[in-house]
Amino acid sequence: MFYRETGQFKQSYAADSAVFPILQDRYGLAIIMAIAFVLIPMFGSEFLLASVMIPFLILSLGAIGLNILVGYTGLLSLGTAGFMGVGAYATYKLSTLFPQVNILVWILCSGFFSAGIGVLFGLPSLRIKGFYLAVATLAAQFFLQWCFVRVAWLYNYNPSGAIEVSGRTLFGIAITGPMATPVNRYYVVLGVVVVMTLIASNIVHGRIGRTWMAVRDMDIAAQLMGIRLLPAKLLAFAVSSFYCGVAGALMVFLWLSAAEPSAFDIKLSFLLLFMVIIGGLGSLIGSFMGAALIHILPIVIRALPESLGLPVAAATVEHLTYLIVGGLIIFFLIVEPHGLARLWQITKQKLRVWPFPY
Amino acid sequence: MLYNIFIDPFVQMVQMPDLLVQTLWEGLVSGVLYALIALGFVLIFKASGVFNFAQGIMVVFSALTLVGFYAKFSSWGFSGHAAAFLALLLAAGVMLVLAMLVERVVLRPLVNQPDIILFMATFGITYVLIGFGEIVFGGDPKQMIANELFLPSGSVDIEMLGGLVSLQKIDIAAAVIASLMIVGLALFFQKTRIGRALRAVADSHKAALSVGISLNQIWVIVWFAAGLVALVTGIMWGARSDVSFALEIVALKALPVLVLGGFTSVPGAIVGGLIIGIGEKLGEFYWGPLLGGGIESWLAYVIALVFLLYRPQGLFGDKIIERI
Amino acid sequence: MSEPATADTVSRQPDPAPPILSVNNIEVIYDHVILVLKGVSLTVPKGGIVAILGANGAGKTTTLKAISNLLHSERGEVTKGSIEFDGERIDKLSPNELVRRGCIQVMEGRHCFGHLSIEENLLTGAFTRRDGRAAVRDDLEMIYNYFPRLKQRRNSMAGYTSGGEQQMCAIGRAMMSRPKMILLDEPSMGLAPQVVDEIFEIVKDLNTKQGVSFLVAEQNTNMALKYATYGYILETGRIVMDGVADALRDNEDVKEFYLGIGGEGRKSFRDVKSYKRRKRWLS
Amino acid sequence: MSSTTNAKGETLLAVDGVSLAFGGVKAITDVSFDIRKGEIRAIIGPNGAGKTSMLNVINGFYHPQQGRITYKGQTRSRMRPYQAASQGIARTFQNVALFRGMSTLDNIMVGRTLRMHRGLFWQMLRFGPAMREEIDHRRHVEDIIDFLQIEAIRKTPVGKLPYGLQKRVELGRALAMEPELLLLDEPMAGMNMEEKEDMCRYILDLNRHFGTTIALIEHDIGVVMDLSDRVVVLEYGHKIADGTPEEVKADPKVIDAYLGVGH
Amino acid sequence: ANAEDSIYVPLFTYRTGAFAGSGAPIADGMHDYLTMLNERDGGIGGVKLVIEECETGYDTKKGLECYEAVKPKKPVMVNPWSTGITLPLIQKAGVDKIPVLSMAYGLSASAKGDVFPWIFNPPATYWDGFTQILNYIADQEGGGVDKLKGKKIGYIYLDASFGREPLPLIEQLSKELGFEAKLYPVAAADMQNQSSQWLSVRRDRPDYMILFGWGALNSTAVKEAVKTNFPMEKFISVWWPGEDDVRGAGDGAKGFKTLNWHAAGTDFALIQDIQKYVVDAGKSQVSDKAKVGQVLYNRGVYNSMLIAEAIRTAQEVTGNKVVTGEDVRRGLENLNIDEARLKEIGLEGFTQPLKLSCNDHNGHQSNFVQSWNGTAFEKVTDYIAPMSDKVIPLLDEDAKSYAEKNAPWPERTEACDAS
Ligand SMILES: Nc1ncnc2c1ncn2[C@@H]1O[C@H](COP(=O)(O)OP(=O)(O)OP(=O)(O)O)[C@@H](O)[C@H]1O
Ligand SMILES: Nc1ncnc2c1ncn2[C@@H]1O[C@H](COP(=O)(O)OP(=O)(O)OP(=O)(O)O)[C@@H](O)[C@H]1O
Ligand SMILES: CC(C)C[C@H](N)C(=O)O
Ligand SMILES: [Mg+2]
Ligand SMILES: [Mg+2]
Repeated sequence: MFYRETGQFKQSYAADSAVFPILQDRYGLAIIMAIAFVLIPMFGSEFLLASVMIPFLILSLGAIGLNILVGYTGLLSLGTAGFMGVGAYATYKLSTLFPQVNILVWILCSGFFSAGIGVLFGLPSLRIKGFYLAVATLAAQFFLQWCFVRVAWLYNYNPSGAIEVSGRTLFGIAITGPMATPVNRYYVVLGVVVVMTLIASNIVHGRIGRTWMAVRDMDIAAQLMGIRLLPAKLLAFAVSSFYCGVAGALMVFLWLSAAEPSAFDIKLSFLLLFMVIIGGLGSLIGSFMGAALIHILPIVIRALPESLGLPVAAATVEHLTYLIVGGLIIFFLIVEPHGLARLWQITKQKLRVWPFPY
Repeated sequence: MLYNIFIDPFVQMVQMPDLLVQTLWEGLVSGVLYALIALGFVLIFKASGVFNFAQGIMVVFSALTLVGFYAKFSSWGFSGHAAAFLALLLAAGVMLVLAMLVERVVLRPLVNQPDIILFMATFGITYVLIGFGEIVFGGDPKQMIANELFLPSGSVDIEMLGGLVSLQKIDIAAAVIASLMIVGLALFFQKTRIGRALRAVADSHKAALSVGISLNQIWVIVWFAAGLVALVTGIMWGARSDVSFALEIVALKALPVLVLGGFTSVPGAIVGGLIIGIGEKLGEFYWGPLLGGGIESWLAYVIALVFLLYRPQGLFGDKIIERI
Repeated sequence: MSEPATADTVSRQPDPAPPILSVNNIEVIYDHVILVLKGVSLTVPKGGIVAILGANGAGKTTTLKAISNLLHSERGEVTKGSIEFDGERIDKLSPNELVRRGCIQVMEGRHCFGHLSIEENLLTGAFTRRDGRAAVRDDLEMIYNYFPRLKQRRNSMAGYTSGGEQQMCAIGRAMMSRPKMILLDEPSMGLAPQVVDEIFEIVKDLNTKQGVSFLVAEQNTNMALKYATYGYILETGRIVMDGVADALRDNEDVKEFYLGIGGEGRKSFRDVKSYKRRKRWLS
Repeated sequence: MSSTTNAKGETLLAVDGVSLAFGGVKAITDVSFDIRKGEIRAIIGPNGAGKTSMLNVINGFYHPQQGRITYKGQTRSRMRPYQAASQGIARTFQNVALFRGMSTLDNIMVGRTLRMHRGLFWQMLRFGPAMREEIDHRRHVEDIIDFLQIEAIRKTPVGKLPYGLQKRVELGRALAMEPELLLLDEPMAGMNMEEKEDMCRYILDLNRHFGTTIALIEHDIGVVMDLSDRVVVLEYGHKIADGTPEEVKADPKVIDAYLGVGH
Repeated sequence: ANAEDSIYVPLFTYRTGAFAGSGAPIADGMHDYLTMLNERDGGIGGVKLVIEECETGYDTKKGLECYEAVKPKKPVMVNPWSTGITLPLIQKAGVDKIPVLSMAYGLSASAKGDVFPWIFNPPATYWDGFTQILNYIADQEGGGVDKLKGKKIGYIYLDASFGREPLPLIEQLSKELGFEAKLYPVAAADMQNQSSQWLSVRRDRPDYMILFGWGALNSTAVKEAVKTNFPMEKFISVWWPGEDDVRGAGDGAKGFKTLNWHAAGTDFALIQDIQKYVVDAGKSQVSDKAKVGQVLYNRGVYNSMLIAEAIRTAQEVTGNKVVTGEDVRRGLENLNIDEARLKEIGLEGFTQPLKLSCNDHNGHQSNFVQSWNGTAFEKVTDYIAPMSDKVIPLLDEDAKSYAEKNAPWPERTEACDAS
């Protein structure tokens, strides 16, 4: 009833190919932005900012990166955490070698390093497909993680083998290290994520995005349309890894503030992949939804018994969390296999025809 | 440097042949154990095109069930071989129930969905099994009831090549049991009507449905078979270390094996397992120290990758059909 | 499998014969939102050949899938109406049970098992059968007789065979289940004219010799009406016209829009005028 | 311009002694024929005769073991599909090969890929040059959508379209490439009379108004006879006849192998 | 329940995941002791303790989440129970004013109170532990560190920050003392699959093996050692294996040794009290009553004793009853558990006295070696001192380099209580 596009006519192709052609969607987006930029920092607790929102945004960024590869280009990858690690270690090295340059610059630059590594490990994708490719990218995952452990130069020969984040500022405001308040860190992360999401959205809605999707949907036909597979796939690897790299750098520098190689273990790769799938392959909004489901939901469930005043042991809560999250994943898949984003779309479609059933 | 890479390892092999034999044997044993895990994956992949993320946790879960039943029996004063085998039977029963539940609750509503969606669903299953398993069995490691199941312990020490090669009896048993299982399963799926139906289902759910193949029945069968394989895997791995949730990660070891052998091939699992097992032990043992050790963690994948570049569908996998 | 002898006589007079299949006023919705069939009813008499005609997207395939219960796997569902086969409600049965009872569908677009050889493909059709290997062998031979081309390619992987070969394989595979009724979705698509003839001859053959009933969704109206006894015309999810095949063939509208024969006989495709738009019966 | 004069045009593509085998299966054996600029050339033959394979050879998806192909004066025995595309060969497929996850509009826009040049940087910004380019090409695509009368399904994901419309979108996608040579593999399979008529009209219009050369595989003999200037007939990978529709139709070998007596 | 009259003590535990086998007994020990104080004494100094577990699964990210979750409730200290979680907390502690007690784990250099005012890792660092094992080996070889010369010593370890912690020390000492070190890293994913490492052990034939493992790594290492026929008397671990880790290897494991600084068993008044007030009252989560008194359970008890004593000392030093994190930091720096105090607590003979100070946040305590006899660990040596002359300078250096690498590392501003 309220969600109708009636009466909104597109006068130009530009307006018609806007990412959010429907007015109500644009309002929705504006409201979300207002909440993210104003409400949450104003009223959110430190816990909400530091343990819910920052990780959520960073994971979403990683998921967007992976989605470009898996969802848009159809290349299954399990090396995501490795590529994230490249970003993190690159930032660490760069920022310790050139401490005078602003950390944010290095965080963004680190993406280029992981993009390079991503391209390298993307080379086999021309020949190897599907789950086979997924397992081939595991080679990247394990090799990179091994490097993070073995190549002491990468972590400046710290005895703990971990990388530590020192305090750095942006315009005189601490954004990393112990002095950076969650609000500051949140704004930096939010800013980076919003800008990069916008860019990703631009890319996937343009020629390059179409090229990727064509390769995904039917690579043979794409070839016969004049698309060269290898460059297209490698570009996807590069862009995807760039995003993952930045996400990895953010993860260490603005979330964990110290990281061992195991922060980039295979579990993270799987989790990101699952975020992408449950959120919706080939959907940027889906990446956020997936990250929310897999990162925020368990936190909420964990917090439930306490806020209800139920005396449940921590371990039991954890067990139940697993049980419930697992159940919910299956439930959502059955309701809508194409992910939360699609579920949302269908809901909107129903809204559009409401109150009639179809 | 070059000497260290190209010559020294071989000199070592010749100088200490007993160690070479031992290394090969260890590789063989791990290969067989990897193959066992891979087999679980292959069964399900073959029949539903599903890459079963839950295989690892199924290994843990089945082993815990077995040990759990036995513990219950012995707390009632009933222990020994008979109790152990009864527990084994019950654990198998639990795997059957699990197979039926998975089919009913997860697979049936998701029929004809893309592979990756089903893959995701198995991740849901993993979480459920972790949560459920930890509630029921608790997180602490348990001892595998190897003796009660007539699994041998101790070792056979063979003097040869101027040294001592020691073969663990449990490893020998693992190799024998795994080979038997693999041969049995290969025959079952190759020689029976079900086998063909299985491959048909893997090819296309839709078409299989249309010719009247009962997906439900097929799925219960393969998930049950995979559950049994998981149980055996759990017993074997559990006897080598402990039965705990840490065992779940060994499932990762099966991935390169799968790629190498091909996702759909039972013999592929064993050949792939052996290549990976032996390759990774040799690599780690002779070349690992050059790189600071621990190269095992990625060597298997690199070996698999190299093979894949030659055969994108794995050594024995079904050919990937590219036509328009 | 039963009563092959009498089928021939019955098939010529559809009305009095007891229906083997009756579809009553079904509605189908995809994805919970897209309404595709808006109340479709049809009957197939025992031993009959019935054709469903209609433009692209009219809902022919959907109708057939609703009957064979394959809709479920595409997130479609029958929300209204009922379907009876052989006197029993079948809307809740699994496709596999339906095949067991003798109703099988040949899907549009072939759907052969690409990684199985042609022969294995055919054998999967016999999955529900319990009458022993020998009988299956015999039927296999029968199919090779019908489609000699398949015999030549029996050991090729179906994924590598040509479109036409796959179509034959799909039809042969369905026949392997020894059905009482076959739902054929666009059997002639992509087949050489000669083979189209053959296939319809085979349909007729099975129909007369073995009493198999057919429900055929077909674009090749000419062919369909030649072999069918009765026809339904479907437009955007509704039956807009039905009748005995011969009557339909004589209908002016059908002639013009489905057979391409205007008032003055067959026209060349070169002369088709671009302004001609079909009139819609309903909607 | 009438099509008969077209048929006298120079040779656009010549296939010379091409043989192609897959393992033991000989799909094409020593086939030669040519396609002249501006003509509609039909390829017919029984199922499995090697027609589709022939198209695959022409646009570089299969590499023949023997023989040469001359296109626009350049002779080659091997090329990559994207090269064929960039030289102006477009095609549709027997089994619809659309990009199922994308909308009709996007599918057709993919056909413009080769003509769009703004790089990653501008794509990232989207505003400015990339947007302008996008809109230019969108305009072109809208013309095609108009021409094929598929305005209503512009934003629908193609996977959900009925078969006939999918075929039409596929044609649109090929047209977006503004090809010189258009290969159509059974464009009318699974269509009813009216839809076939529409399709014929599109093909003829293309041929007449844009001078596009067309190679057409089709099993509907009526269509083939009415539309094509010349017909080549394959059987079991061999060429058994080549000539005008009338000649071919009367050829006893063709009747025997393909048409059957009824036609 | 975060009222004005209670002290909030969160416990980071892991009863799930791959390391639950080691994590659960420790969690029980910690929890039960504190519960007992509540039950028996009504808390500490009359103030009730609010004890809350947060499940980390030994996962750094979850650990940080726990930290953020407990932070608003004003915890008086946190116990991460993972070196991986400790590392990021080292940076946050000073800002959030929450002391971190990483008992015998974490960053060895954090023993330096002047650089790390908020981090405490008593009673010994990993570096101390490593040198104690070396000292023990030297004793076995006849005494004197010069006996280590020419020896081949294998080091098998969890390839994470924990196991890697001693590597710089090993590098240094092997040069200085002239022994040859062989490294056998075990990746977490390969914990249960160590055959390659032990094959190499067979080849290298080290004279001694040193183990720094955790969770299933320990049990698998012991089993593999038995299989490899490595002489068990020469296989010595840092203090983390428990009985359950060894039992599975059967009789072959007899003679396996670990370091320890406290006794096992239940023959202590305090542990009796725990049994009475908590375990028998059904307020404990132990799966099996027999686990009370095992090595890792008692390790948890020891950890909680430090917590309790720190709070008590803080109450004494500051005069506040309801103490804050800042107070407890001072409490820890003034911690002085002497024999008399141990007796009062009910842990006479359980362990050695411990005294911390402003500069020394560790104590660098001596440890003894215990040997597995098939059913239990037996103490087989006296307390062995670490090579402080080697360790302390290295620690200083490392602490300095940490501060440099993390510049600007805050100067210590917290005043020292003269004592
Ligand atoms: N899985 C689906 N989800 C949503 N809509 C669908 C789905 N399948 C079909 N439809 C829609 O249902 C309508 C009827 O399709 P159907 O395939 O039944 O037509 P048809 O008569 O068989 O056409 P054709 O002759 O092209 O095969 C079409 O408009 C189509 O877009
Ligand atoms: N990639 C391939 N691998 C193996 N055999 C192939 C391959 N492609 C085609 N063939 C075989 O080559 C022969 C010719 O196939 P093609 O698809 O060209 O036939 P067609 O003339 O297009 O037939 P239809 O009219 O049925 O589409 C067939 O027998 C087919 O099985
Ligand atoms: C905290 C310890 C009990 C576990 C492990 N030794 C570590 O330092 O991480
Ligand atoms: Mg249809
Ligand atoms: Mg063809």
